[in-house]
Amino acid sequence: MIRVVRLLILAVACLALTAALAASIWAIAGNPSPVNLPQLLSENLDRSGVEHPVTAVLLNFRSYDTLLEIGVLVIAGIAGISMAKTASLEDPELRTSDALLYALQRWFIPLMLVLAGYLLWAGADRPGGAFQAGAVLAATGVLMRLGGVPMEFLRPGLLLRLGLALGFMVFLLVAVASAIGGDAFLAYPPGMAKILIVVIESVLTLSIAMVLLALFVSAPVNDAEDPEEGSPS
Amino acid sequence: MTAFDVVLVLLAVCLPLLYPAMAVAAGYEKAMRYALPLLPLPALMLALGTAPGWQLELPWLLNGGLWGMDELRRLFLLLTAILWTLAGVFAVGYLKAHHLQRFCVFWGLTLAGNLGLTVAVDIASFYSFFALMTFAGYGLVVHEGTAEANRAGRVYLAMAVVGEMAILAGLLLASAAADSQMLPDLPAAIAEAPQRDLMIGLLIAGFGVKAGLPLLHFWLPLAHPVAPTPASAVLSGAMIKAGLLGWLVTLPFGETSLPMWGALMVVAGAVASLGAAALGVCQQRPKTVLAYSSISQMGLMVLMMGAALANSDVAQPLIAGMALFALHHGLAKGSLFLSTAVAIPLAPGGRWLMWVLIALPGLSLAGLPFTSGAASKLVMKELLEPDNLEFAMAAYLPMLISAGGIATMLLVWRFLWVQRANASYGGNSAMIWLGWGMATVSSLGVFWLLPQPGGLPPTPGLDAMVNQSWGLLWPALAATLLASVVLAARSIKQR
Amino acid sequence: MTLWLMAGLLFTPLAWAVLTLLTDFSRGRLVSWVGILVQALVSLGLWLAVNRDGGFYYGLGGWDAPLGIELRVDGLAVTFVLLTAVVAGACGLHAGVYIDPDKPWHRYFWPLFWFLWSGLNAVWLGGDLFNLYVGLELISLSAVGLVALGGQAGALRASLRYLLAALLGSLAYLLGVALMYGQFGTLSIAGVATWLSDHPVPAGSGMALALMIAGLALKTALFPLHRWLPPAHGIAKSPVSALLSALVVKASFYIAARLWLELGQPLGSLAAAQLIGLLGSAAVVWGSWLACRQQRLKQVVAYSSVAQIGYLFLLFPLTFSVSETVSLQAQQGMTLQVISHALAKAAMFLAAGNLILSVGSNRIDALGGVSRFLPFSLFSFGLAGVSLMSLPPTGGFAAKWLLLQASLGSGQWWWVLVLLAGGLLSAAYVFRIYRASFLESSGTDQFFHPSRSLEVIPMILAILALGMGLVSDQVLSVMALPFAGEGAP
Amino acid sequence: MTLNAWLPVFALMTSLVASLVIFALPERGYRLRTAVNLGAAVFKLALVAVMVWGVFQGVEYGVSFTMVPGVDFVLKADALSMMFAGLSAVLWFLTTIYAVGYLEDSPNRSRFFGFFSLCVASTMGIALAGNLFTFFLFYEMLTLATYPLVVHRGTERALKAGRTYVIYTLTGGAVLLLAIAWLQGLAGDLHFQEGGHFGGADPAMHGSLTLIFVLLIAGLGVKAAIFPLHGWLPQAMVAPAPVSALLHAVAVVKAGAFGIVRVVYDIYGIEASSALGLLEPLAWLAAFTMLYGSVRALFQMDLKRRLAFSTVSQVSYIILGICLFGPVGATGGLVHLLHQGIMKITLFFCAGNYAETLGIHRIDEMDGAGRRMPGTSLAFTLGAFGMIGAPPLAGFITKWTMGTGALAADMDWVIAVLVLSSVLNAAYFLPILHRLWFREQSGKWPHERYWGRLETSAWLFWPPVLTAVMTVLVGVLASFPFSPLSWAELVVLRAYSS
Amino acid sequence: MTSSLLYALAGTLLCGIGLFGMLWLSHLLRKLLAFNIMGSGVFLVLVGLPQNQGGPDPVPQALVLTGIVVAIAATALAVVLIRRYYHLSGLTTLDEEPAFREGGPE
Repeated sequence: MIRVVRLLILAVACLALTAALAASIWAIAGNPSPVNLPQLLSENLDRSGVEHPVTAVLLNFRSYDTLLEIGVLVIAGIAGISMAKTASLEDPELRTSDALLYALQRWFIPLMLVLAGYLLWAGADRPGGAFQAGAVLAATGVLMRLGGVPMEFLRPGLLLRLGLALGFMVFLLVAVASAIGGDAFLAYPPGMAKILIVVIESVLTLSIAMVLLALFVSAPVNDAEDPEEGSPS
Repeated sequence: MTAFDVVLVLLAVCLPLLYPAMAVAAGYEKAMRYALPLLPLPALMLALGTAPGWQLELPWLLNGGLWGMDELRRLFLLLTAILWTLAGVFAVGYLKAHHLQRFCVFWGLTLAGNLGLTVAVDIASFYSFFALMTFAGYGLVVHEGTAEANRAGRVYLAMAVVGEMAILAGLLLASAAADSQMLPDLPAAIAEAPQRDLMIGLLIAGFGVKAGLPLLHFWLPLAHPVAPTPASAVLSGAMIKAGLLGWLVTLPFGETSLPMWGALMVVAGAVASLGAAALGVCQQRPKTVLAYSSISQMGLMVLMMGAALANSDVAQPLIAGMALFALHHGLAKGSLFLSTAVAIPLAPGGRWLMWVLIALPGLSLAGLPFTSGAASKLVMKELLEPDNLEFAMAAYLPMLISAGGIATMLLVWRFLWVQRANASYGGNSAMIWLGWGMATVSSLGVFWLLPQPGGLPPTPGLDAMVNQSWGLLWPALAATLLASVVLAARSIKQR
Repeated sequence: MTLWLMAGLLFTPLAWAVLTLLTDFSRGRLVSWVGILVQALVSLGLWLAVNRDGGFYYGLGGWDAPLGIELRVDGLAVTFVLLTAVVAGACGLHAGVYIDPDKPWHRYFWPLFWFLWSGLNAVWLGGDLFNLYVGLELISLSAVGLVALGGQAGALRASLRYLLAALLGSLAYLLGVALMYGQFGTLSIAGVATWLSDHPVPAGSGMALALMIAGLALKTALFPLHRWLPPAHGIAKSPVSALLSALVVKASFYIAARLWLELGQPLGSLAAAQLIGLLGSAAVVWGSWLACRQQRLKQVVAYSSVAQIGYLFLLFPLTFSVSETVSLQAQQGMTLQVISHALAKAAMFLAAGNLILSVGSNRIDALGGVSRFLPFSLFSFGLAGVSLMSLPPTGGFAAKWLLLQASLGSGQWWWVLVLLAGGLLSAAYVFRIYRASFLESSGTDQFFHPSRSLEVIPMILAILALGMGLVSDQVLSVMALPFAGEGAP
Repeated sequence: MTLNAWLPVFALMTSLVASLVIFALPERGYRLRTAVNLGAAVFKLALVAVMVWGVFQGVEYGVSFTMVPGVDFVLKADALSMMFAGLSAVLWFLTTIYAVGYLEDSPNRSRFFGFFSLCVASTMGIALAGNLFTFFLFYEMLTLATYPLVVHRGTERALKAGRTYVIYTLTGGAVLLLAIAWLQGLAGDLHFQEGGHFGGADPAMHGSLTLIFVLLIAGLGVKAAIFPLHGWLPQAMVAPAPVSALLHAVAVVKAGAFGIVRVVYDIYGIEASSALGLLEPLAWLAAFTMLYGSVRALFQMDLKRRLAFSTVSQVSYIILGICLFGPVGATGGLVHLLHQGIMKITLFFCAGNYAETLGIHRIDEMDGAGRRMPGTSLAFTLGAFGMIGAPPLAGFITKWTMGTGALAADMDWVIAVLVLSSVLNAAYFLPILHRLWFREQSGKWPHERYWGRLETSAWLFWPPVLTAVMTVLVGVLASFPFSPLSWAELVVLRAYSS
Repeated sequence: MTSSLLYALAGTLLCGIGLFGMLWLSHLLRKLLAFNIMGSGVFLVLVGLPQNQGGPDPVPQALVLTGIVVAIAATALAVVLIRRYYHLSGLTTLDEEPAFREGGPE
């Protein structure tokens, strides 16, 4: 009974919130926007080093967001692997014996790798980019893992951590390089924007894939007890 | 004042005040005992050796101290010093070793208070010494430590505290009205203050506790008997007079006539003198009888005080009269109290002599001719002539005096009667003999040598005593007759 | 020079995050200590620079708002940056000794720690609505990672709860950002504020502010959205708890406060302001009450955070439609409260950690007789408690004083009652712990003295919290006109 | 700034630094700790003496800086501050000596003496505070510093008392804070100033001012133990005797009373307080407290509890004195600030001596103790008589001056209260004295210890004796220059002439 | 009413559903899914609303891309936590305490 009442209250509240939200969206949609950002953007696009505006925003105009976003991703990865006691890689149960999957693996993996490369390259002038490419790459890794391909680098070792951090590291170095020269943090040296963006995109693709993959494999299997502070150990 | 006088004044007060310090270190019991009679000696020298009228300023003391001595104070100082000396001598012989030091400490403190209040002219030190005497006196009262003594002490203390507070309030009011910290400024200010009656009431009641005013006297018959005998003597002889002195220096005598207060005091005095006698004759113990006698005698003084309050023009001689009476009564009562602890010699001759000597101060109280009592009684009678006075009670005064005389005599007989029953027999130590003897001598003889208060009618000479002997004697005879009748009746009844 | 300082400020934590990721705990500790030193120096330098030259806008990547992301480097921001350097630095130093280096998963502490720090800096300096969102997520996820570190069931439960709350809060905030962008076409707070200052308020934008503040309130654990906080703060390792309570919750509050101060007057309403104040008051009372009823030391401290955060939200009613003076007082009070609570709470958690280490239990009862050994940590705990009770001369007191003045000055006397009652209630739980430590009867004589370096750090923080009240005028003068920026684009 | 300006700071820092040093010393460093303690106490005594002389000559000592926007931290030494500072410096010295002896061989001494010094530092701060804000700062610091002392024994009872203490005082502090903040909002930062600030206050402000006054008194009244805010005081008796002595005579209750003095004289101004009609009700309250405390004291059989209720009663004398409009009454109130301190500390020292030497805690165990411990008992007697107001001791001077002041202020009823209170004081003190001196010892002492030649440890013996001597001297030599009475007159003269 | 606005309104609806799910459902994975639904709603609003008036606006698209990465990171982390929590305590919700005490919150 109480549950029903609570359900009703919650539902009504959510509905009301939705309605209010919709109402304000309706109201906002009717108001003219005081700043025309797209126009400003297109005016500055040629200075950004890439043709595609979204990529330009992501990796030049608002590259700080992206830098931190990669940071978030790395954090998630770190937090994930901090919990993984990956003795499970050799767990035979994980290894599939499904023939279909096996076939898929053989056919798809190369294809997906190519696709990832293409997405990365396309990012410069049409939808695509590091994240999309990284996601496909990670999916490839998942497929391989499900197929039982041993990926030694996924053990929480230096290699894995290096892989996690690589994209971020390169991005950061580029960001600070210009600052050392007296420019703003994250500013690209004139004329080098394009090439730097490509480099960053490439390593980011790797790292993004690494993070996602690492998170996928760091699901816990065994338990290790760590006495909490204060409780008698 | 010479430097010597200043030293003497300070010594008179500070010697007994500092004497208790000897108790801090152990081993001085004996010295303390023998020092007892020496303590009041500087004060005695001060009273006898310096002319009244000196003043000593002590500006750093309390609210600004001023000590001095006038005629009245000299008389009281004299009485106090003599009595304490005699009692001190007696005490040397009387005291047991038990809690000796404690007794000596309180003795010294009480003495210091008693002497100090006599010479104090500023309010604060007067009140300080008064309080010192009161509270230290408790130590003397409860010294024996018996249940009875403790009970007496409790009553004493409770009433003393109430009295102190009444005095404090009265002095505060008076001091504020006078805007002065000096006692001599008070009477005039009180006389004119709007809260005159309140102040007078408070002061009369406050000092009345010490002086044994009716209804404020309860502690007195309890405390005096239980104290060690020398202490009883000073309690009844000297300390009780401190209350009187308090009245004399604070109340507006001579400033304005207060017939209402005068009448009230006369009634109080009458009740005290007669009522105390009525109660006193029923007592079984000599010291209790003596205590009631003290109340009764104080009642007579209160009669005079009432007259003085009511008649400002005759206040001065009346004050002198009271002082004289106080001196007489103090010495006589001191002697009587001491005699209660003197063992009667076994030899028949000595025994008779002894009884006579014990009886004489008593008879002096009753106004037997040729005693100090007769002198003061005659003065009193003369001062209280109804012709001199103008207030409602004036006409009754002679009658009251006579009744008081009868009452006094009755009490003396009663005292002798119960003393005979209670007296111990045997030898006494030399100091006891000496103390008692000197007391009796002072009462009977030395009195005449002492300086008399000024402003009195001429002291009656021998001829006056002879002329008025009937007047002096008949109350005593009447009382004796009454006592004989009662005795006879009792013996018949017993048979 | 200033530009280098800015670059250093942004770069150092991120770089050290990467560096420490590549080492194990012990080596990471050394590396981190160097980093802490660098970061502290940079923060101090920046603070001095702003102190001398005044605040400025810093366009990242060379792009100004609204196209790019601008950082707002003003007195308040750099003060908080410096505060972060002090508190996080202290926690880092403490953690280096406190945390067991032999557990392999503890190596991940350092990268998370540094990411957290960078997120905090991003939030203090951020002037872009969306960038703040990313900064918040950086903080939330690293905080969750730190809480969950080691991955025991209890910690996981707490961190999951924390994570879900944080995510929900972030989404609410993001939704508000979406509306804001839809309305104003820009993400720069200063831009929006400037536009609003000479235009009428467009319909519907109040919802945006409400959503953002609601989301941030959830992340700040404002009553009644506080339930996630005590478990998370209570169960984490003490240095982590210290970081979380001292700084992390402040980040979301800081954004809310800045939004309110810039946009609250046009977009907010009296009712909303009062409601938030009311919730803050409820937090003060309820949080303190619950703190009084906890049996575990760190839970007490955690619930105390809920209560102390409540004070901060009094900023909302006290800056809405009031005179300039009152508003300034309220802002100064809020700032001081943030600073002193950060210092005091960090000191408290670190000291609590030491005490737990000393007596081998986290129950309050176990503290019986501890004061006999006169451990530094108890003293630090006590001093920090004084600040929490807002007794003079601590910073907490100065903050409360200013808030009191603001309440009285604005005629909103009802907050006075909250402030006073809050002080008393906090005394109740602080004294409960003192009391336990003075109890002699239990007679436990087993007492482990933690190393001096562990004890000194909370002491320093506590003394800073204590001294904050004495120098509060100087501190506040650095951020004179806290939120006034010139040359807003 | 010249050295003069820093003297108050030095006076404050002396005990503060001493406290920190003591905390840092190891528990076993008995000699060093004692040396630090006594050294600091002597040094402070000297500093205060210099300042007293300076203030007497009319020198201004002071230092101030802005602490929170709008409020200054002000330390300054005026005649009134020196009164309290002098008291605390002198009594700190004695109490330190006493405490060293009292806590011999007991645990946690380092903690104790650290907080002890901290407590004195706070008291010094209260004395030297130059405005309400600074006053409040040290007022709260005092609360915190005394808590560890109250619960020092760590027993359940002590902790319970500590809790009561904290609840009372912190609540009082909160109320005080409210009042100060309100006043600040109304009139700005108010420095203590002879003659006050509200001489010609706007009638529109009267309502607020009255309310603030009530709040101020309520806040300060907790520490001053005005009825009905006195509940903590008797409970706090479980603390060790030096602490009780300090709480009752110097630090805590005095801080409250001193605060009320400051509020009435230096914030509101006596004229304004009187004009607002604030003094009369306060006087009634104080009078009631005086009687109430005494009546309660009558029924206590625990010695220290009886003394505690006596304090409740005695502190209200100070407040009553302040409420008597006019210089004389004020002098009476102020002088009691010192007198009560000296007398009450004597009594507590003695109570501590009985407890420590003979194991006596209850009054009915005291029979005959005067013979075993004459020095202590004598000191106790003098203190008790002083409390009763028996002349020529300190208490009498107070009572006399206050009585005169009451009459000058046309508040004659005060006389009745004074008299009644004295009677009650006598009623609860005299029986104790009787037991001490005139009863025979009954049975063995509960827990007797021997120290050889003296009746008790020399550390314990001399402080009460000295304070008892002081009780006598400040009474007997009341008109001497620099006596409490003369100093109080100086303070009042300056307050009324401005 | 443009199609963009429709997206935005649809996003609103998703937000509502997601919010309800997050608050009502107790199974952790469901909560997480609800979070993702709500996130999608927010992204829809973010993209749809500004494009209502002008043409396509690349800025919100970039923001959404960033947002998605963040959301994925969070989701992935949450999944790891949930899995491990389930592994250790056998619980799929936060409503009940873990059976064995490990010093969890009171």
